[in-house]
Amino acid sequence: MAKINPAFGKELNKYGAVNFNACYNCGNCTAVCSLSTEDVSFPREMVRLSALGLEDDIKASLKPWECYYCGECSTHCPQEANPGELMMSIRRYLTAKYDWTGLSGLLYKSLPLSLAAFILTFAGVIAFAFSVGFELDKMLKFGHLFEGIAIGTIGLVILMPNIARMWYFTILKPKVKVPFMKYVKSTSELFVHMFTQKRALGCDDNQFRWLEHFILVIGYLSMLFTTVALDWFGTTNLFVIILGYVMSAIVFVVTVDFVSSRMKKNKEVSKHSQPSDIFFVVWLFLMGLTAFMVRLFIDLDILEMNKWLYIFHLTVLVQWALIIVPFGKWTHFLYRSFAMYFAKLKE
Amino acid sequence: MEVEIGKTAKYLREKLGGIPEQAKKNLKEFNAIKRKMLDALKEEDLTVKQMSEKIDMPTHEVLYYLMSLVKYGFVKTGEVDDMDEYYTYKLNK
Amino acid sequence: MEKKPKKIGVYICHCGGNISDYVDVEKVRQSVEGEDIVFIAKTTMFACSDANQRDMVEDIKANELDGVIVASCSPKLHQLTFRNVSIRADLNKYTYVHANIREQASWAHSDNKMGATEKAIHLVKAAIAKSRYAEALETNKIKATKAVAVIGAGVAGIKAAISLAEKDTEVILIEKEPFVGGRVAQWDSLSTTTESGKDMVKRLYNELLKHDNITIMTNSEVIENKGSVGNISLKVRKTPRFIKASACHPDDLKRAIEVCPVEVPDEFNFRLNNRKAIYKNYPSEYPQIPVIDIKHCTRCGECEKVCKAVNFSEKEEILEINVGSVLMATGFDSYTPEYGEFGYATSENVITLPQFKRLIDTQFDKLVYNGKQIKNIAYIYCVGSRQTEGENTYCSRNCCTSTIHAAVTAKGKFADINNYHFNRGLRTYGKQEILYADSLRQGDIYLQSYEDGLPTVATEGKKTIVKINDILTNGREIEVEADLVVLVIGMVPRSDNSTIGSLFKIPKGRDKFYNEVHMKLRPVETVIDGITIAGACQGPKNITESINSALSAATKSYSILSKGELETDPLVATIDPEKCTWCGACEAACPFDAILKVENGKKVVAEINNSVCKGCGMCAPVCEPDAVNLIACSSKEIMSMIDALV
Amino acid sequence: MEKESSIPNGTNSNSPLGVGDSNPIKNITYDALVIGAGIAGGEVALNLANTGYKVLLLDKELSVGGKMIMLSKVFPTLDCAACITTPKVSEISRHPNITIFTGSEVSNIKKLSDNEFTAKVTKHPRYVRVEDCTACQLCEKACPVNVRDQYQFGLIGRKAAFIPFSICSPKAAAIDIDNCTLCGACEKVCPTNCIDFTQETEIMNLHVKTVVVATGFDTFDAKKMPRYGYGQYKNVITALQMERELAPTRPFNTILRPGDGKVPDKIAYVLCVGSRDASVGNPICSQICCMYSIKQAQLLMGALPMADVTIYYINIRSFGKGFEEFYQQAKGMGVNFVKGKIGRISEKESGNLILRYEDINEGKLQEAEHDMVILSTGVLPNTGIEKFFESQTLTLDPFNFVGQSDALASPAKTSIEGVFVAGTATGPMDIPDSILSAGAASSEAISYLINQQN
Repeated sequence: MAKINPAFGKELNKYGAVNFNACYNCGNCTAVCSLSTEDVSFPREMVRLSALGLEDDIKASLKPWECYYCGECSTHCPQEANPGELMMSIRRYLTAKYDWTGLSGLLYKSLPLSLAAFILTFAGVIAFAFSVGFELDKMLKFGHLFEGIAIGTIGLVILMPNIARMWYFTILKPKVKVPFMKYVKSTSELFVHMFTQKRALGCDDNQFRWLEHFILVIGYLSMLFTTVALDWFGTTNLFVIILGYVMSAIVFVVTVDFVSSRMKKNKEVSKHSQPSDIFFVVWLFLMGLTAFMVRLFIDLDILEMNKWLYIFHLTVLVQWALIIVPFGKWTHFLYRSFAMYFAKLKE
Repeated sequence: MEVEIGKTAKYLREKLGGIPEQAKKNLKEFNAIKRKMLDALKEEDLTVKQMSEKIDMPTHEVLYYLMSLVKYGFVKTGEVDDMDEYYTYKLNK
Repeated sequence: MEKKPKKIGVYICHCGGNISDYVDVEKVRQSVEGEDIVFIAKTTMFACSDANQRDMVEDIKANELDGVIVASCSPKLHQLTFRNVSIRADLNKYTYVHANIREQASWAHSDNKMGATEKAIHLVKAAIAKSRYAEALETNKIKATKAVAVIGAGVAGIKAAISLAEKDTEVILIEKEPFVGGRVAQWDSLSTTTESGKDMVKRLYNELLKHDNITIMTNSEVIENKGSVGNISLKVRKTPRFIKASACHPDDLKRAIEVCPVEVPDEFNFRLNNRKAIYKNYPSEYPQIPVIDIKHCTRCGECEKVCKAVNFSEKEEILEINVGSVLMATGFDSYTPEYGEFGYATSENVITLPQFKRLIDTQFDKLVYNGKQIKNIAYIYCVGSRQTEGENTYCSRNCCTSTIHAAVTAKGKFADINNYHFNRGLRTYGKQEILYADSLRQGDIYLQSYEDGLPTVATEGKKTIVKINDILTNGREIEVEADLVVLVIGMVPRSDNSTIGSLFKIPKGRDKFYNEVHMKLRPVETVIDGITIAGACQGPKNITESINSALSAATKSYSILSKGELETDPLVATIDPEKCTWCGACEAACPFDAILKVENGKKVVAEINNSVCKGCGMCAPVCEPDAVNLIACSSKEIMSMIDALV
Repeated sequence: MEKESSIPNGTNSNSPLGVGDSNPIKNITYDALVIGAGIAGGEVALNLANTGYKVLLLDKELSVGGKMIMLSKVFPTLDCAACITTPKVSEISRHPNITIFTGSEVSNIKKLSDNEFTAKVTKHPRYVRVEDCTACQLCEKACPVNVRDQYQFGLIGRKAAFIPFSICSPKAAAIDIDNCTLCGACEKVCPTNCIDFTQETEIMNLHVKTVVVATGFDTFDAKKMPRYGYGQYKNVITALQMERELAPTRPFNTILRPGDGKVPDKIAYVLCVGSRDASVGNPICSQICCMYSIKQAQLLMGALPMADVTIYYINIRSFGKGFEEFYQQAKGMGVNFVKGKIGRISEKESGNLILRYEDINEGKLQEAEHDMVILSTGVLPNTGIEKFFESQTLTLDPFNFVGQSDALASPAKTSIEGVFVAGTATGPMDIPDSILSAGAASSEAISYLINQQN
């Protein structure tokens, strides 16, 4: 027995859903979607659940994560109901629901709040820089320390519990019985998807986008590893230095293309971009670019004269680590992979 | 200009200064295909598929020309195969 | 008797495979070409085609044929076509004989080709036998009255009346109710226009008034019908209004309504409220004179005291009118749900769509029903239409659109309402699809079932719960707690169709609506010559469709009468006064009241009224002394046909 | 056939071999001009003619009868379309008050005053003198050319000298000049010497009192939806093509799939191709596709008793008189109805087709294999008519059909007083509705003519 909640649509609209009520349930979206299968059919089911406002069913579903938003469903929707954008909005909604702090939801729904958070973190960085008297060494040292601590803390305090909540919504609450050994055996699925996003390859005409994305993920993870584990800014190892250059260059070059397509809104995927999508790519771009320049300035030995550059980089880093990673779009990276893993468990 | 009844095509041909190239080409092509098909059917009765292999032409075009030849009385439809799927076509003698 | 042997031509039609797929037409041709009177026997792909008709004319002229036979489809379809061929070939059209080898042979025996061919041969031989005796006959010419009675003053009737009047035709517009406008007058908001139903009726009524060749009769009913096309005489009973139009000031009339102590349920508002015994349905209603509902009036005299126009001495009148044609535009009834059908009459939260439409028309700001503010509305579609159990198997055509229009209007007018549509597959055909899309975009929710899983309505305390296994959500059971349940009731034939319809002997279809002769060839004519049908009395229609059919019917009625003269078939019964003993059996058997009892000087005998007789033959077999003879179906012809058949 | 010479105020333009005379522009006068000689235009012409008005009925095609004359049988009664159209067509072509111009176009329509319209009529040469042609088909036999037959929607060939189709009217040959090689073979065999290559385009000045637009509809071009593969996969055809395959004058004399001539046994109908689909620019419902598909399914079950027929639909719109019963009858005969719009079609090597759809009842994506697919293409407006009106604007509706100035109360009236509209020119409708709409247009036109006389 299910009860309808027509008010739910308004909630979803805040996460960016557009006109999905127009759906007359022809199923064309599911039929044109190249990722849809007999066992896992979407997006119409999600459109229907959203129109009826059956929230529990949406929360229990992993289907939103199975979609890689090629946009075919929206292009061919006879009612112009934007099923693709709805899937995207549900992902934002789910991200907010998985997040125990509730901050994700607030940031997604309110642009002023997001901006306030960015300003606050910026003020914090300035305050810190002031407190150490704008000494570059101290700032660099702290920056490096911050990276390690942030990764650990956010991972343990925010992301792990959120994954646990996702598991609760999608496996435990719907009473899916999974033998323990299956959890172990299926872990490979988790990592394969996390690092390759190979599922997106199934999207039609999407090979280039997948490749771009793949390079970006590898570049980003390597940059993270290079700066955090190999202390790129502090190292003298030539190999590490070059590695850092390459990786950060990859990140900002690839993101340029992402940003420009978001700006042009020419593809179905980017027609309805939300601020959170733009923050994500722009900050990624800034991360790559500022990291590259900081290291370049170090090598040219002119960073001392251009401390503002490092402060800028640190600001971007802090905002990235404290806003975008735990509460913003970054989490897709995790939830998608876990969704694949959980889907395997459900099989 | 006086034109003789029954010979007006000549008049138009002269007026236009010839025959449209496309029409000429099309007629030549049709005549060639017609000859090929009728020759093939002289040897044996054929289905569309067999004809397609024999004269190296896509099946949909074979069907189009073959049915046109049936319409014009050169070819006639024969028996259908055991599966009730494909008809054979033969010369209409 | 016979001077020289007849020469006839026989044409056997393939009907493009309809016949030739089952009947070996060539064999039929061969087996009849040797018959003595058959001069030509041919087969043809389409006998009715222009080319073949041309051939027939040439054959007849070149070979001086005396008659032709076409063996093809039902004579209903093409007898007329080939009679006209005969005329063009300078033959008398009654020498033409039709053989039906499609419906009677190929279609009826599609499983037995041999048998179908055999039967076709017999049928053609029977036609040849008839042709042997078929005589040239003259059509009867009668003068036609250039006047049309339009029955029903809904939008279809009004529009037909205007259209006829514009064509210099006298019109008598007869309306049973005291006011004109029919159903459309009951609606404020109409789909696809900003004009209200009432304004549309007002506009049309004002147009009616411009024509002085239109007589409007309200409160009037046809009670008798005599004669036939060209000369129809009708008796109309006119119930008085009991109010003299000229004598009174409108304010006094208003007071009269105020003081009336009687209250009866207001049918105009679908019994949502009460009205007085002296009433008008709405202020601008036409004619602009109130009426006294004499059935409910207690004759207390209160109204007389305040208004001089009230006049209880007015008497019922019976008027006789003569017209050449009758245009039926009597409209439809709304389906009345069974007791308890989706909670109808058992739950106080359940109303019908017409009631709901009146409700939203009459309320402002807040939607309140039974003192309760309405938030969630459940519409249940196809109530009384597309029934799997029940008589109404047809789709009522415009209820989907009508409901969505009401839902959109309600949502636009009242804040915070939710519309839930429990449908069986939306049928917003054509441009109406846009309305459906609008309703979806504004957030209406549609839940669908099939015929075998209809929604249920249950009352739990004060709540009304509607449940459905929604096929759009993988068949899941979904429930809605509704403040108001709106039953989308379909259109059904009017309950008084059996009285007025049988007065004119209009046949009804499977759906019990009036039936046209042929949906595509003659869509507004009935088998009764001179009687046309328009609007929803023929089947569910929306306003535009009703008007189209009304104008078509007007064109037909007009073209029948425009020449002032009519030809009628000479195929009628005749009475041999020598043999007739007047037993009255024929009179009783005649469905058209064409038989009169007359005294011819010597004795009492039956006589046929030629303009009424349809030549149906009902009288012939009941006549014991065998005094009835049917022209063109003489015993000689029939017996020879039987001989050929057996 | 004498029609063509009974033009008032004019000489017979087809007079043979008057070559060299520069044709002066003729003036012709009628009471009414009816543009489009389909079933609606024909009905209007008949109604007006029967009440005594002189009508010019004009069509750009070589035959009157419009789309209906090309159909097989018609729903829901399953009468053969020819049995209904041919007698009407014959009545129209014989009527003394009706003049028919086929292969003709009208332009520059101007309203001068209340009962005065002028227009330019362009009559394209047929290269055959219709009044002399006996439709003996000898020219057709003699002609060496073969081109795709437009009246069979390209399924089969025809000659360059040809009779458009067996029940066409006027039933006379025509020369397809674009494909003609001017060999003269047709002339040599013609027993009545009716072939005349000296004919030229004729321009006439037309004066009428009223105009009825009955220009009909167009169908959606399925090539605009590449995901259905029409044009690319040979076994994907349109419903109009199937209509020809089922018609009495069918091109293959049986049902064959055009890809390789196989007798199909798993046939699919894809509904709403180009209708109810904003993504291809046509959001409205075409009103007839459900029913004609159900009809074709029933006919196919009759023609191929072993075949499976499946109809993929969004909603079945069997709303008219007898339609719902007809739909139920199809279900009873074993036609499969599957709720779900087809998303994509792909072709297998065998020529069979894989249809991808969501079975809405199950909520699951499915793929089904069929050996022939029929696209039930939607109804679109026949665009461009408004361009021919010069002095006043003929307003169109948002979907580019001819606009109705008073859609509810006077559906046949347009934005120009004295110009009326009939049939599918105003929007999708079925045959009975077209005829009723034609009845309404006739009524309005007659009233208009009478009013102007008074």
